[in-house]
Amino acid sequence: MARVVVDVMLKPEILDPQGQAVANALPRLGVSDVASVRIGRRVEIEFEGEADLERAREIADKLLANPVIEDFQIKVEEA
Amino acid sequence: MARVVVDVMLKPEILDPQGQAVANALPRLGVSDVASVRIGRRVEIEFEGEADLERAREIADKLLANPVIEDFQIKVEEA
Amino acid sequence: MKIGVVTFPGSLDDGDAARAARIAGAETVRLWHADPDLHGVDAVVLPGGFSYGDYLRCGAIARFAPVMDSIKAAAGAGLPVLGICNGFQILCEAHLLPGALTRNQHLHFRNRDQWLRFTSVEGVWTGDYSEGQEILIPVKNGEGCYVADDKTLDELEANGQIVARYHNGNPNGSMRDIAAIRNEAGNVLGIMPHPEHAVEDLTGPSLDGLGFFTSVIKHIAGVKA
Amino acid sequence: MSIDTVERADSTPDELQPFAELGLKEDEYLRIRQILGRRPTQSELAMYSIMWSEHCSYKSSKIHLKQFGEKAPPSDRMLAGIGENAGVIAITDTLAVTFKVESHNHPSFVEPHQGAATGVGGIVRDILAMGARPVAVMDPLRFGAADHPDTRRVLPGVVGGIGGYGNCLGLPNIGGEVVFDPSYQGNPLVNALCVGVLPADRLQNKAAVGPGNIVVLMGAKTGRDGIGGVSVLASATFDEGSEQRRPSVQVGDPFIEKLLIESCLELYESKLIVGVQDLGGAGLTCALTETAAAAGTGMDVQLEKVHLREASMEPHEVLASESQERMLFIVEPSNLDAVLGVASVWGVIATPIGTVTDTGRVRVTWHGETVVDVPPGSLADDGPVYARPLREPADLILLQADRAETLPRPSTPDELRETLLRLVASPNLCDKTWVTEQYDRYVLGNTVLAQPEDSGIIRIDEESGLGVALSVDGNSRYTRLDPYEGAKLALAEAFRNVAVTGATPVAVTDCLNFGSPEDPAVMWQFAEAVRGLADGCQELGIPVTGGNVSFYNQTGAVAIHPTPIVGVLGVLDDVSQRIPMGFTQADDVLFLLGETTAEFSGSEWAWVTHEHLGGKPPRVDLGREQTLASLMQRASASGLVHAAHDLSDGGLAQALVESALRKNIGATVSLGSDPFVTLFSESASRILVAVSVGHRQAFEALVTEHEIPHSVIGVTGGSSLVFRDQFEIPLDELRSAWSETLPKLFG
Ligand SMILES: Nc1ncnc2c1ncn2[C@@H]1O[C@H](COP(=O)(O)OP(=O)(O)O)[C@@H](O)[C@H]1O
Ligand SMILES: [Mg+2]
Repeated sequence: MARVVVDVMLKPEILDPQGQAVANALPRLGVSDVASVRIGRRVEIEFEGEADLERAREIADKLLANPVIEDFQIKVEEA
Repeated sequence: MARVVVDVMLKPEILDPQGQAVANALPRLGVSDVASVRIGRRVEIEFEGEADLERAREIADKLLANPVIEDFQIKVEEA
Repeated sequence: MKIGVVTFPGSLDDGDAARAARIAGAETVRLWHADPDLHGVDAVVLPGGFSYGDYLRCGAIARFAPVMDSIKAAAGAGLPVLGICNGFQILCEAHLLPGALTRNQHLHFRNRDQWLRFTSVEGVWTGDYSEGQEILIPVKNGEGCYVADDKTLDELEANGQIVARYHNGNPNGSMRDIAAIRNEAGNVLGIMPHPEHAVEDLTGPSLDGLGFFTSVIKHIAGVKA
Repeated sequence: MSIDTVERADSTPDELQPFAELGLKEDEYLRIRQILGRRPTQSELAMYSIMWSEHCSYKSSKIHLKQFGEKAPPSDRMLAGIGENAGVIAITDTLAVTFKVESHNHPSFVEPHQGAATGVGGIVRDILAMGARPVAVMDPLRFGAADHPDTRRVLPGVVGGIGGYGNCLGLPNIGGEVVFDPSYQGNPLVNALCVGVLPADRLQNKAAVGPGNIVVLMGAKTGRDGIGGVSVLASATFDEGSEQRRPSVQVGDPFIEKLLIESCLELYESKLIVGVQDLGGAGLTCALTETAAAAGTGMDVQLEKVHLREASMEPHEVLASESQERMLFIVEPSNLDAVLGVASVWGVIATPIGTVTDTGRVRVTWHGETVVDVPPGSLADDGPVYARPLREPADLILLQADRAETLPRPSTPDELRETLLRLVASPNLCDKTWVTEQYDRYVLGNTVLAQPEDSGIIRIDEESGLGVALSVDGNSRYTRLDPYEGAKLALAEAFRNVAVTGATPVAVTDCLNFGSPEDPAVMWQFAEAVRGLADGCQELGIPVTGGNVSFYNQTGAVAIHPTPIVGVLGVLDDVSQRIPMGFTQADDVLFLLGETTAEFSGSEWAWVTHEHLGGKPPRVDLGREQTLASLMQRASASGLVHAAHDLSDGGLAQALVESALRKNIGATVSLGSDPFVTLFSESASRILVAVSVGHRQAFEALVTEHEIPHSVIGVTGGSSLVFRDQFEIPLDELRSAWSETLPKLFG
């Protein structure tokens, strides 16, 4: 078993209402030194055999990320 | 400016219908060697000054993750 | 007899909850999320909607509102609190009720008229119903799937804290078909479907939702008497 | 790169400008130079290119749309009409209603979820800008073939976007349409309608009156959303390394919009503002120039005060940004603090960005340098106007000659039964619950009827029971066959859907979705459709109060079917008298009102069984529609009718199925001498009515008094649809045929 992690984040120029809402809530927790919060998806793909980066990239591209508004990064994670 | 990343994932025993849906769609893309897919949240927090791990842990604990269903991991990310 | 309805930024069914309380015979008081003063109300409703956009997790941000500190304290002292939909989510996030509400298993928002069956009518919000009674009220949510670990679920069941279950189909995948639960003391109730949308012939599928409001009114009258 | 200022423009008159890339014609560009007496700055060029675009200027449609005003019956009920953000109709001495339908087709194809979501957001702000509280939305949708892979991508996204935004905003969705046709394959249509209610004396105005008044921008921060042409501007000439600054899609934040709604209503109630305009397409450019032009004033704007999402934005981008969830207010200086106070209670950003002047110029500075100095009317009102060439499509005569009435028809009971089941399961006629379950219909607690009823009905006064009924309709196959009659048929259907509930239709809105106006055949279809709709409204005596035009809905040279969507608004004095569509009890007598003739061209039957489109659409008789409407008003007021359902796509068969499945009450029906025609013809102006036995005579008398042809076709009851001497289908079998189609296709 091997794990590939795909991090999908909104492109920097795209509005991120989620991150915005969290950032706005922080002062109520007494936190004031945070400049910004962005929220995306973390996708963990477990392969049955070897971690297949190419495969994962294809999956990310077709299924996990919306290329119009999102970018993604892929990495193999050590078990 | 420094960035802390909080990865929030559903606990393993909690059903993840979104991950399931992706896993179910994979055979249609010709992918058959994936054992499972889990989808969680990736939260990027930019601090104005130094990356404050303790602060981030507190935010994660109180706000970003719900301990009933989720676990989280924190790391400082190099710029 | 005063029932308070809280408005958070993004609350949507606050007007409906107030209307239902009014139809049931209560005076209603609108409570504002940023104001910790409960204005002497005899019961509180946390209404449906998308507080703070329901971004991050439903109810996760709302629970930090100043009014919630007061509600938590008052609930501990026995104040009746009803959380409907988003209100239920907030109650769980605030640890006034156990468990959590997660994404519907089919991943869609779903709005339909839903049958529920009461499994326990102990507690201050359900006195006007009877055990085994079936009611038809609207359900509408994207994250209404109740989850908790087995131990919690067993305890809820053993204590009679599961108030109602989905009947004739589970609209969101909730564990053990849970639609509504209460705390041990019986004064805090969370329900995913919307009783406040079933209080008038013209606008709802039934009048079955009115009982929650009439129950608490009777309860309060009893306490005051 | 330095900013292109007015001063610089003066000193570099010959600098090449990418006007063509921005969609401006050379003569349009020369006119801009003439208006300004110099070359435009980069910001000004951006502003003109947007404001003079088809989308904002209506340059191809203007001369046709005039008819709506000219032919409209004079009415003192209309408090605001075409040209305002939305039309406003007084429905009592103190209450008014405003409604409008708008398209968001292109953004929804690029990014279905966000495109559709922001479509809802945009139309809601139009309603809000009139001073109204939005109370409901509707969503007429068109997709390519139901089983096409692209539809599988687009439809769930669109539906999720509409639901996600509307639900989060707390607006009940009370109706719409889901229509599949291959002509929309590369060009789905996402139209959105919003209706709002206001005390008549709270009507708002967009005019930026009163020199010295403050211009306040409220709502979301401004980012690089939807800056299409303008990035071309940046990359084409001035800035080499800007490829990555592609136009970005607009992403909506319904939570902010909800806060904006509550803030606006509080500002209106406290009379804290003198003018308001929403920011939609063309963003600040449109809001600034339209408000100044409407008042005949000018404006000085310090653009750097606008809160930005990205610090690196340049002035032309700030002016062109289509970031969502923003409103512009004109505020007297003495009220400024109160306005900012309201914003902060609700947690929205509000920023004074300029002042109203009496200069007749909109001047925009950026950190002290003047980047814009224009007469606002030249952008808002005096854009180019074209009388584009029109030509009847070359294939129309042949198309009309190819009549569906000559196609082979089913005749045996078994064939008829099979045809009926096939039709109810077809994507256009099947159950739309898969879609509509994703929409909240209950929020606000005033929804009296919603999908799948003929109209959505919203109670607007809890005391008196006053309510409004709304329906949106449009059959583009009919319009393809005859745009003039097709537009009238769309109007007739929406009108009838409102009327069957017992409501009195009072006003019309429309969204005209067409191909390229530069194609004379498309332009002809457009002109004919507008003429048909305007004539129809004149005949019915109800005005078009507003709407929207969407051109360029085509893939390559192939245009979509011409698709005028018509929305009709009706009034019910007491919503408790509304007539629902579903049979309510057994043993009611079924009346079929209207005349049925063999009309199959453009029908669902011809399409589903023969993939045929040809001939001429059904005849439309608006006088008959009106008579039916007054009959239904009388019947509802006197409580004579238990259920009524209009006949449209799929004919009587479909109407019976829908009325029976609503509450699971069957019927037994006689089909007369030609069962096929009786079941599947799509003749217009017909209604199926269920009346209790005790009211049969009274109702029959009323029908006769109205001189409406009618017949008693059967009775309700049982658990099947029984067609005497023909065939019978159990309701369970009907329900599975009807309801399994969309779940099978979309999961
Ligand atoms: N996209 C949609 N959103 C909301 N309601 C819809 C949608 N599509 C269809 N409906 C509803 O489903 C019902 C049936 O639609 P349709 O067959 O087009 O009605 P009709 O033919 O009477 O105009 C109507 O109540 C309509 O409002
Ligand atoms: Mg209809």
